[in-house]
Amino acid sequence: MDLQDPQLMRSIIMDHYQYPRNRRECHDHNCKSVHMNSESCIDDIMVFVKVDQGVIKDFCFTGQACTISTASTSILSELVKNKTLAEAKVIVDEYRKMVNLELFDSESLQEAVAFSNIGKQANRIKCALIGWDALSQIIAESEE
Amino acid sequence: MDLQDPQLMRSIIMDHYQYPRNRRECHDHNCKSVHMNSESCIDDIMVFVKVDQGVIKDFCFTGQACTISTASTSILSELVKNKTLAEAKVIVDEYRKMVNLELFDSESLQEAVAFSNIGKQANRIKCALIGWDALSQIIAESEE
Amino acid sequence: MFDLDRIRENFPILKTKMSGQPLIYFDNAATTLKPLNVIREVERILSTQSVNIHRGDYQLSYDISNQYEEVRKSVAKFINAQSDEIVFTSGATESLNYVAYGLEHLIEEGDVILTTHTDHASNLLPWFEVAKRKNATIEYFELTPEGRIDLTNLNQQIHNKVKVITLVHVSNVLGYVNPVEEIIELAHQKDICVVLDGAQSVAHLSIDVKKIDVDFLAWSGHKMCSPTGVGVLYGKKTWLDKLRSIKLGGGANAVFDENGNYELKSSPSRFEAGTPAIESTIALKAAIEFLSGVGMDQIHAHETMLKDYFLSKIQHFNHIKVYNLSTDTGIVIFNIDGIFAQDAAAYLSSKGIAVRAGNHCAKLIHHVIGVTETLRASFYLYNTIREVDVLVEVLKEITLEKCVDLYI
Amino acid sequence: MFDLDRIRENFPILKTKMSGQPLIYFDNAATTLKPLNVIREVERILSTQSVNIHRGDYQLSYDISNQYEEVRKSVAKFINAQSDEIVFTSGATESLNYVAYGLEHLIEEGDVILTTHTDHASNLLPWFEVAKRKNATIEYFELTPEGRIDLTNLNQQIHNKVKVITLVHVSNVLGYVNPVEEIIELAHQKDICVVLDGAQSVAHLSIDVKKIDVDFLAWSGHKMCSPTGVGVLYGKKTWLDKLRSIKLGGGANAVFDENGNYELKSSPSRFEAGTPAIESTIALKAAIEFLSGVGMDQIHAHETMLKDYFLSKIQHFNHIKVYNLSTDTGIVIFNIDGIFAQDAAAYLSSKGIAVRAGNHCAKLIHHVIGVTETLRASFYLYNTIREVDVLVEVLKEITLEKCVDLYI
Ligand SMILES: Cc1ncc(COP(=O)(O)O)c(C=O)c1O
Ligand SMILES: Cc1ncc(COP(=O)(O)O)c(C=O)c1O
Repeated sequence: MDLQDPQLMRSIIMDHYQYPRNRRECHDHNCKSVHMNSESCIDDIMVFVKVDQGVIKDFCFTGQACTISTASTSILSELVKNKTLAEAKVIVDEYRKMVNLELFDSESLQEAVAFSNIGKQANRIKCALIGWDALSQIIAESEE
Repeated sequence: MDLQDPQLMRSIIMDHYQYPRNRRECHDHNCKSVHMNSESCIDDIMVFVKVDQGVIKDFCFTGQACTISTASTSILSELVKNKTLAEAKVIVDEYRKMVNLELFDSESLQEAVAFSNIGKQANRIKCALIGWDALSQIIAESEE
Repeated sequence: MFDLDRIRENFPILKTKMSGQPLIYFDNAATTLKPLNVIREVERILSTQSVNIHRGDYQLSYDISNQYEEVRKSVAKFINAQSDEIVFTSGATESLNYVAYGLEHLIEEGDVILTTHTDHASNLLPWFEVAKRKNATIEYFELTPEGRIDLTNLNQQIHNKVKVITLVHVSNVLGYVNPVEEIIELAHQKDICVVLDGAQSVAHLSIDVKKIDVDFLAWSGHKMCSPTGVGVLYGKKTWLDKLRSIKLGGGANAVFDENGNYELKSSPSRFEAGTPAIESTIALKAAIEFLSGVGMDQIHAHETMLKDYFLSKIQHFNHIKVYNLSTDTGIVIFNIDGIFAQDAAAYLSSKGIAVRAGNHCAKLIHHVIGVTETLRASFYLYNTIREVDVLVEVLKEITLEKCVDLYI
Repeated sequence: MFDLDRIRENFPILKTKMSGQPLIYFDNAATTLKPLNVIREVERILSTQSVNIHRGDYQLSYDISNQYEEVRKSVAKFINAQSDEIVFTSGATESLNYVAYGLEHLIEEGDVILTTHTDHASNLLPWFEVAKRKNATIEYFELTPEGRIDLTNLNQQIHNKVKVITLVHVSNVLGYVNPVEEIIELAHQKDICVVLDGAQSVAHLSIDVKKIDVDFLAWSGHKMCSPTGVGVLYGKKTWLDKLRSIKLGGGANAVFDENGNYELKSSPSRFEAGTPAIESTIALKAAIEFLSGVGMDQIHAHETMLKDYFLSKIQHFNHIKVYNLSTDTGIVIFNIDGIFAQDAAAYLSSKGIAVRAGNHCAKLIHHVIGVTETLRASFYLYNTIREVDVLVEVLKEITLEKCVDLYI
C-alpha cells in the first residue's frame, strides 16, 4: 500500500468508520470479552474474541467510539481473523511500533497502515490502540 | 491610674500573671462554667461564675494561658466580684471599648487599664478578651 | 459598563495560541480562565507570605490567617450569607460529599433522596452510596420533554418520604436554571432539606441564599476565575451544626484524649481539618472582586447574548442538532451529523477552538436527550462575538473528511 | 555541593522583613517556603495553561493532563514507587483520612489499631472515629523515657489482635525518626497493614518505599516547598486496590445508572474525584526537582547540623529546657522558664523570628514530655548558622518583662 497516498488512507479510515466490519455482539459463551473505557477519551467499546485451539475464530466489537477507534478496531477485526495467537501478536507488535513512530514492517499490517501518521497526533494514539490493547490483553490471558 | 506609666502597667500585668487571683476550681454546683479555647492562640481556660440573685458571688478560673490572658482574667476576677450583672456588664463594655482603641471610661476599669495599649497588637486582642468573653457569655445566658 | 477589551486584557492566556491559532476558549463549564489580579495574588502569597494559617504565634502567620478569614467574609457577602456559614473545601465535589456523608446519620431506611437525571456525578454518586448504606431510595424529578423539571405535579414528586432534595442549580449540560425557589418553598413546608449544586450557577448568576432560602449550596472556585483546589460549602448555620464532619484532623478539633474521645470545634472550623489551599483560597477573594467589579448580571447578560447569537447563526445548519435550544445560560450542547463528538472537538482544536466532547460527567443525561455524547460550547465574560463567528465558520465547513485528514 | 547562598536566592520571601527585622523562618515543620521555580510554575499554568485535565478534547487540555500525569511519575520516582501507586489528595490530612475510612470495612470488633502518643491529630482522629464505629480499640506503642518507641517488647506490642499500625514516621514535635523498618518487618510477619504519616519525613529524608516496605505513606506538598492544597497518598498497589474510595464524583467513576449502581475506575483514578488542585500539583514536580537538585541527604545533614549547633549554643542556658535533646532531625522543642510559650513566640516575632508555640496538633504529647505547650524551632535547607545565632542571642536575653513590654 502506498503510505504516501493520503487520498487512499483517508478513504480506508472513512470506510471502516462508516461501515465498520464485525461490529456486533458475540453470544458464544466461549467468547472472551474486554470492556475498554479509556480515561482520556470518551470511547467506550466492548471487544469479543473467540479463540479455538490457539486460533482466533472470531473478533467483533460493540460500542460508541470516534473515527480512529472505530476504524482501527474494524481493520484489526479483519486482519486477525483465522490467525493464530502468535501470528496476531506479531501483527499487533508491528502496529504498536508504527503508531509509536518507530520502524515497522508494513507487510503484515495491510489496511492498518492508514494509521501510520497517527503517532504525530499524540492525543489520539490511545484511540488508535483501543481495540488492539483489548486483543493484547486477551492474548496475554491466553498465555497464562 | 496613670496610663502613661509603663513601669506601673508592666508590674500590674506581671503581678497578675505570676500570682493570678482566683485561679482555682469552683465545685459549687450553682457555678456556671464556660470553656474558652481560642482558635488563634493556645490558651485553654475554664471560667466559673457563681451568680446569686443577680450578683456575682464568685468568679474564678483554671487552665493554661499566656500572660495577657492570665493577667486580664485575674484582674477581671477581682473587678466583678460582688458586682451586679448589670454593673459587670458596664465594666466589660468599657473594657471592650478600650481594647478596640475606642474612647472609654477608665474609672471603672481600675487595674484593667494596664491593657490600654493591647489594641495596638491586634494579634493579642483575643488573649486580652478571653476571660471577659466568657463572662459576657454567662451574662447573656442569665438574661435569657 | 461592560468593557470587553478591558476584561480580555486581564486574561493573559487569551494572548496565547493553540494549534498555531489564537486560542478561543469555549470550555468554561469545565473551568474558567484566570485574571491577572488572581494570578498576582497567588504569586504574592507564594513569594512573600507563604506561611501556615490558623495561629498567631508570629506576625506573618497572624497576617495570613486574617487574609484567609477575610475571604470567608467576601464569599459570604457575595451570596448574602454569614461568614460562619461558609466552609472552605477543595472543590464542589468535596463540598457535595461533605453534605451527603454529613447528613447520612439523619437518613433512615425507606427515606427518599430526590434529585434529577441531569445532575453531575459529583452530586449523584455520594448519595447513591449513602442510599445504599441506609437502604434509602433515589428518586428523580419528572422532566418535561425538553429536560426541565416538570412543576405540574410538584406536590406529588416532593412527597412525604422525601428527606433530602439535592439538585443541580444550573445543569452543566443543558444550561437550564432550575426553578429552585418553588422547589425550596414546597420542600420547607414539608421540612425537607434542600442541597444545591451551584458549580454552574454561582459563577454566572447573582445569588442570594437568604432569598432563595436554600439549606446548602456547593461550588468550586476554579469555575469562577480563581485557582483550582478550592471550593465552598455554604450551609445555613442550623444545618451546618447538624452536619457530621467527615475529614478529621489538625485544626478541626478542640480537644481529644488517649481513650479516643474527641470534641470538635464549632462550624465552620470543624470541617476544615488540615492545612487548606491557602493561596488559592485567598485568591478566591480576588476572583470575587474581579467578577463583582464587572457585575454578575452583566456577566449573565453577556453570556446569554453570545449564546443567542451562536444559536441564531447555526439555526439553519442542517447538519447540526442542538439539544438545549432554550438554554438559559451560556451553555449549548449539540452534535454534528455523522461526526463523532470527539472527532469534531479535535478538529475544532486544530482551529484553536476549545470545546468539550462527551457526557460531561452527567452520565444519566441520555435519559433526557437520547444520546450519550455531545459537544459542549460554554461561554463566559471574556468571550466575543468574533470568537463565536470563528466557531460558526468552522462548523459550517466541517466534514468527516476534514476530521480524518488531521491524522493521515 | 550544598550552596547555601544559591539556595537562599531561590526563596524570595527570605528577602522580606517581619516586625521590621529580616525574616528568620524557623517554622518549617508547619509549612515550608516556596522556591522560584515552584512559584513560576504556578504562574505559568495560571497565565497560559489554566484549563481542566483528564480529557484530551483539545490540545491544551491534553497538554495539561500530560503534565499532571508527569507529576505522578516524578513523585513515584522520588520515593521509588510505581506511578499507579500514587494518589493525589488535598494534603496529608486527606490522605490519612482516606486510609482510615478506606480500610474501615476491614476492621472488625475487637481489632486493635496501634499508634503512638506522639502522633498528629490528622492521623489519630480518623482512627478514633473508625474505632468507635467498629468497636475496635486504639493501643499505643510503649515509649522510652525520652519518647522513642520502645523496641524491647515489640513482639508483645504488635500482638495478634493488631490489624493496623498507623504511626508518624518523624514526629512533628520530638523530631525522632521512628524505627519503621523493624516495625514493618514484624508487622508483615503477622499480616498487619502499616500506615506511615510521612508529613515530616518525605521532605527531609531520602525515602525508598520498596526498601522500607511500607503499605501506605501519606504526606503534604506544602511541607516540601510546593504550594498548599496538594498532598500524596502512596499505597502498595495491592493495598490501594483494597481501599474504599470515600470522595465520589466526576472523574472517579467509569459508569453508573439511575438505579444507583456504579463502578469506579481503577486506582489511583478512583480516589481522585472532582477537579484537583492542578497548578499546585504540577508545581509539586518543580519542588521535587528543586529538592532533588540539592539532594535529600544533604538537606538532612544541613538541618541536623543547624540543630546540633543550636543545641550546643543553648545547652548552658539555665532558663531553657529542651525536651528532645536527642532529636534526629531539625526539630527542637523547648520552653523558657517562667515565660508561657506563646508570649515567647510573640517576643521572637518582634525580632523577626518565626517559631511556633503550642501542642503542635499532637495533643497526646503531654503524656510523653509532661507539658502541653512548647516552643518549636524547625530548620530547613535555607536556614543559616547566622539565623540560629540571632535566635540564640534573643533567647539569651529574653525576660518576662521584655515580653510584657510589647503590650504596654
Ligand atoms: C506529623 C504530621 N502529620 C500530619 C500533618 C497534617 O498535614 P496537613 O496539615 O498538611 O494536612 C502534619 C502537619 O502539621 C504533621 O506534622
Ligand atoms: C454541575 C457540576 N457539579 C459539580 C461539578 C464538580 O466540580 P469540581 O470538579 O470542581 O469538583 C461540576 C464540574 O464539572 C459541575 O459542572
